[in-house]
Amino acid sequence: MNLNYSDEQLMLQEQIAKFCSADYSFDKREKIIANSLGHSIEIWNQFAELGWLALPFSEKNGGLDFGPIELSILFEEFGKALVVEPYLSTVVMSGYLLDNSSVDSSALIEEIISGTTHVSTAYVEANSGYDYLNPQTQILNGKLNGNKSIVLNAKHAKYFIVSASDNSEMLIALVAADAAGVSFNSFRTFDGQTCGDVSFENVDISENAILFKGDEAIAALNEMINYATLCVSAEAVGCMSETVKKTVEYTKERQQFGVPISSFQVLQHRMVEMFMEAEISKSLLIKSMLQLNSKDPNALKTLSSLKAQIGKSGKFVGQEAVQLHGGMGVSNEMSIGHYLKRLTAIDSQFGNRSYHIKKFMHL
Amino acid sequence: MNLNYSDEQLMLQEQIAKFCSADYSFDKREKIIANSLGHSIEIWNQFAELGWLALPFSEKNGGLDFGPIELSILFEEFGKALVVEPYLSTVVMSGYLLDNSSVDSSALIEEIISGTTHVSTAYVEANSGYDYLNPQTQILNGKLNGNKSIVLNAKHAKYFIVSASDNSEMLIALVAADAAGVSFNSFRTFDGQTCGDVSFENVDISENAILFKGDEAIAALNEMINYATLCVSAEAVGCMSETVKKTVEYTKERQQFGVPISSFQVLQHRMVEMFMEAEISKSLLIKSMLQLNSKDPNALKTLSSLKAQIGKSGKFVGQEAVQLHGGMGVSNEMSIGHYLKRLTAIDSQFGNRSYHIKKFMHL
Amino acid sequence: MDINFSKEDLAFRQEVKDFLANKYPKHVKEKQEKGISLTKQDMIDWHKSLYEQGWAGYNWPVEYGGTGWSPIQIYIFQNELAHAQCPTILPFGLNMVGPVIYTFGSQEQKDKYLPDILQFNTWWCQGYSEPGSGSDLASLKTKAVKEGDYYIVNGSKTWTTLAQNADWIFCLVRTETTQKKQEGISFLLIDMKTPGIEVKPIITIDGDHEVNSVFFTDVKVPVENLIGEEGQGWTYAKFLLMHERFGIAGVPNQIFSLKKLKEITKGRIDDDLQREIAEYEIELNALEFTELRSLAALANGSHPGAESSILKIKGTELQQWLTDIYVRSAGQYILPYEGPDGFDSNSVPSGPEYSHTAVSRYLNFRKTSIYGGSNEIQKNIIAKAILGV
Amino acid sequence: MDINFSKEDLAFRQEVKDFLANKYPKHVKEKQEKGISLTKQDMIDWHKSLYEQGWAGYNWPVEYGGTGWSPIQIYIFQNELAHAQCPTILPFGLNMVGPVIYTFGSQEQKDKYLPDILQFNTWWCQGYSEPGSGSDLASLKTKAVKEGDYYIVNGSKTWTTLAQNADWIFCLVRTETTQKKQEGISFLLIDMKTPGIEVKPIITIDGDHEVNSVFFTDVKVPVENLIGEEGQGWTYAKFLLMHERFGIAGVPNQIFSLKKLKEITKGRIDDDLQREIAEYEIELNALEFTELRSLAALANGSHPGAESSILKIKGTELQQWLTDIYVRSAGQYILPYEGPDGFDSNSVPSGPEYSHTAVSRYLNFRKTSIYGGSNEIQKNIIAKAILGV
Repeated sequence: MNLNYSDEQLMLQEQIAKFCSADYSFDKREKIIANSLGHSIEIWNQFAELGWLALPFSEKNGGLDFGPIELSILFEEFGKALVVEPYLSTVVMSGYLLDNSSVDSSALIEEIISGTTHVSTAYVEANSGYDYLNPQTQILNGKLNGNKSIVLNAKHAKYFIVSASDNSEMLIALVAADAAGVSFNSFRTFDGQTCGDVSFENVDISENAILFKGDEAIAALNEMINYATLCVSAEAVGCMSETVKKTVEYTKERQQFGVPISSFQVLQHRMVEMFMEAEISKSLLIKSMLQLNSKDPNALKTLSSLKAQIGKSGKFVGQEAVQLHGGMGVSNEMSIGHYLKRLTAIDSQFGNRSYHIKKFMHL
Repeated sequence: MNLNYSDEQLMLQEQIAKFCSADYSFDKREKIIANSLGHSIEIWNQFAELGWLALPFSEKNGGLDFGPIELSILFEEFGKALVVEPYLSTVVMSGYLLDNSSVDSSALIEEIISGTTHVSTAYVEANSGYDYLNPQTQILNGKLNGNKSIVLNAKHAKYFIVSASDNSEMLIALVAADAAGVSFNSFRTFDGQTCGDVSFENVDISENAILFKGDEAIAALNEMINYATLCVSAEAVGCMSETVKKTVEYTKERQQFGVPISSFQVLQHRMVEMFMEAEISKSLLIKSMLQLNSKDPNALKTLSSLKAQIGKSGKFVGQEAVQLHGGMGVSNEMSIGHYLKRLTAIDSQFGNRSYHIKKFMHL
Repeated sequence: MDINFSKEDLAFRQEVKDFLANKYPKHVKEKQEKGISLTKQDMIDWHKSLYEQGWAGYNWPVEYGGTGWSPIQIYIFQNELAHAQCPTILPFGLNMVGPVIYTFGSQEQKDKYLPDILQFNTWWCQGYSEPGSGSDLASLKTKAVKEGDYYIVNGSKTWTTLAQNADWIFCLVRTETTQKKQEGISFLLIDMKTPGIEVKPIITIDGDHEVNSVFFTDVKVPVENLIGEEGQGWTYAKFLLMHERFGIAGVPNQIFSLKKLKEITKGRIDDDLQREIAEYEIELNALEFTELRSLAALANGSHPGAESSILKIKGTELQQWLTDIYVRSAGQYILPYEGPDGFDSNSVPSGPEYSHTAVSRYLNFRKTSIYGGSNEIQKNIIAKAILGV
Repeated sequence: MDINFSKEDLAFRQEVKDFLANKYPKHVKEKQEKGISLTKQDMIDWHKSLYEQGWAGYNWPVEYGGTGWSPIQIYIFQNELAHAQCPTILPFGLNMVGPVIYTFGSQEQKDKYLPDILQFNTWWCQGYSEPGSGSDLASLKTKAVKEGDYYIVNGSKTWTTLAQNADWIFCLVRTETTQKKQEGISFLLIDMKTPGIEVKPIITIDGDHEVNSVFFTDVKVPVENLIGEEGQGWTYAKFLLMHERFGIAGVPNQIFSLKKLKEITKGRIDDDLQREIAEYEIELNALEFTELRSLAALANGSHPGAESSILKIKGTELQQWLTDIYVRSAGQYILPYEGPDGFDSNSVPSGPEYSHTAVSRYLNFRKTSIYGGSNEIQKNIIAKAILGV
């Protein structure tokens, strides 16, 4: 047993942390969100140059073949800086499906790695809740019909990866966003990102656009969600530790009754509780990424425990941070409320606390 | 709407409070518990003289015909002083069944009111949990057979009131404790009272010993449990308010770091939270006793909400009180831990928080 | 003791119901039911309908044009309004400055301000908090220096709710620098049209523009706008804070919101969610009866005291809990965000309708445990005033 | 990073398993499995079996007769012991005074005390708390006045665990009255047979006699029983408190206890209970890995620091939670009370077996958030040492 990052991992962490603190200030983030795109092409290109977009892809597809540990490192740092760029959607989610399909997607992956192309995975439907294995969307006779919800970064996707059913088994298909019959509405999300409703009406699907079929489709979708779950959990851990740090700093500066409010014992203990929540969440993150990395038989149970804990701890840390910031906590100008927003969003994604406790109980 | 006690009710409250503070000190209680009986005959006789043992009985049976409000007043004061005398068992539970049976029990009730006789109701079985409507105990061909658990004050009962089944309907029978075939083992309870396992082996039951049959038996048992639930809830409210009071007093006296520990903000807020829990519990107690009194259609739902709240608030108040007393809190010599014990016992009786939340949801 | 409403109370409730059925402005009603934001004029129409019914001063004594209702009547009134999904009755005039004026103001001030407050001819806002004075309100720095017939006011106020709509602001200002910070504070009424006042929006985390910063630069305020005595402002402020907490538990709105939540989640098999809703409901019942106990005490002649702090704390905790249950019951469909100008697409996102407002409400309600004296301050108050520690 | 045990660790684990299978005293094992209280001799037999295996000093360096195990090995060892339901290894000699003696004691003291500690020839107890000094330990008043070759000790200690069995007590005593209360404290070893010592039982709310008051009246203690320097006792005490917290989270025992609870509640339809157990299990997993992270840091050469306060707080919170779940899952069958002398009837009450011990354990565990530095004190430590506020 060895719980220390390797030198390579430490270097990666340092690189990301340095980038975020130098090039991703909260003010800059606010400007990025305010632009019509909702994220920054410039930043995305920097990600490409730094090689981050290649991180999880297999070597045969031009990637670095990094796994759960490195992704967790990346997302923990992203969480600290509240990065809004659609790494999760394009690289982790769509990337996983493209990289692991038996259909050769190396050209498209090359575009992703170079930063020129976004791909979004459309697997949620308006009535699906967290059950993504029973899509109402259908592919029959080479035609795709159906509606998808909460498609992350839909607006910028050159392709959609779509889950569907042919009435006997599950299919996962790659569809060009500009194909005839594809339309979408894009929405801002409350945490500074974008998502969309995407409709498919009699869209032609050729046989070689089917990335996965049947059990393989189910396995790929499950595995993709697992990776995404780990990533947002790591992001939440980053959000939490940064939130605690900022709250401690704020209370040291903020004076009331002639003293810094950090001198009030009630606030001190509250911050200690926040700190402990962040720490125990981090513990489950480490356990989870290591078990996923070593393909431990308990890995999925641990992953559900992590996501469940994140839901509870994230809410506590985020809410208390706002409370301890007082009026400033509810002001949109301050970063602190945005951590609460992102933590709230993360709990809702890929199964919330309640969902994962049930999963934990049945695994 | 009028939420003020009547003058008569205020007088009753004052009388009980005066008695408890003058004649029921914690030291005296400890001596009462230590004696072999587990309660005080002298105190019981005083209850009789003060007329309290007559309180809930109907006038036709020599009682005062007082209802939920007066019983709540009595038990709230009992809770403050941690009274261990078996009022609940003899007067409330057995008393209700005797008073409401169509079989004339006026002679036995007279004995109860005069303080000479105890009667215990045996309705729990080893495997029944909180479901008391499906007894395994049977009455067939005039013979009672079965085993009852957690029979309060079993040791001193001259009679048992026993729930049973004749394989087609429920029966409630009155059985002399010295009848052939009746045997029992008595145990101290952790909250300073006593209970017993009672066995019935081929005990003769005459037709006029059957107090209730069928739907009437079910209704009587339900109603008896409702009364008992209200009483212990009122007792818990008394326990809580006294616990808060004692904790505030203790923290004002206890010096650490050169100051009374009541000056620490964390402890102040904790006591405020304890106080609030006691207050909202009291609110539901008032709502509940009034609704039971006016036979409001929502009375049972409110009663379940009260018992559920008592479970949560009582635990919080009791545990925090011990914690704030530090080492003294876990010392058996101090009263404070005994409030925690009684509050813990009360949650377990007549359905705990979990049970009553479910009941609340389905009513 | 009697839990039932008296015959008179029941008749009164019917009267309120009749008003709501017949005289509650239809256009306001429609918007409220559809969840559409109200305009300033809608709010004025709503308040004027109450005035025309004679109910604007629902918590005022009869001599100042109020109803003189008993606490139980006020409770019934508020319940019925919440049940009918009426807009909030804005507190700034009716619950805050109004009672201060009729309690501490001069006859001229009463004559000048009270009728307009009742008729909602003037929209008031509250100038209490400052950037440096939140929980420590008494440390406020906005200065008012007397020069002839005027006070010259300089400084700034913050978190000023709906200042963008306001005609008048009532302010705590420092007229003297004293040893004890609670002294030297005065209570001043200021016309928002006076030169030198600037209102800047503060956007809150739910994206809304509800609160503002208000800046005062050499603002000339006639001395006759001073309430009571110079330097006694803190006394009036405390009086007002007590009144502000009346009804702050927000029980009627929560009952309504709970009812909707139960409809939304009906038949869903999330046992834990259903159970949590029951747990919430139990505590809400407890809070409601705690408020009734306090109303009963008021009706018995006692003054609102530190008990109102319990209602503030528990009320806001439960409100926040409820908005959180809404968020969690909506799952991932909470993500698309409807800003103050609607969705940034012409279409409404998929997913259940309530999911589109769940997060905004959740975020908006974070403030409730901060404003009106943060819950931490309320606990300090209870510790001192009730527990005596 | 690697989550798996190394080959060496696995071999080590097997070694521990073998010991438990073959050399763990049978009579102790039987009593443990049946839940029968151990006698003093049982405890001695248990510790001696560890000594004979060479494992008594499981957390001691090799040079003092310890195993020199890595933190991970200690973790494995403790886990296996808990899994086999072994008795606690008493901390007073091995975890507390032992490390103080080998770190700060003289060669003579090491020679005199350490072998007996390892062999469990002497039973130690801890003289820290006093009636007036709980959380504020440094305010202790027990006095030791030097007269010739002796200290004359007067005062009293309280909450002294198992003092009734102890041969020796290590005490913090005041040798000087100083400005700063942390100064002037010394660390003294006292033979319990010395005249003038009186031990009086304290019965705790679970009915047990585990702790005591210890009174000192003119007790003559040879000066050579002083550890280190006079006046430096506070330094040694802090060192010891850090070590005391090692393993205080009690994870292995909780894992075992959880396993039993799951067996007990298997198949029961209380959804909410099952869910709560899952919630508990998740937090226990988190705590376990938090402890592993801190062990990894230790193995990397860092010293136990304020992080151990997290383990203390979370560990005791979870232990208390677990005992509470036991109580609630047993319903009303918790009522009959088995005192230290058994039930006061010859029969065992009806109801599930675990219900008879549930409340005693629940009540017994209330102390864990109070002793060893209350959880409030731990939070103060974290606030200061980690958050810097």
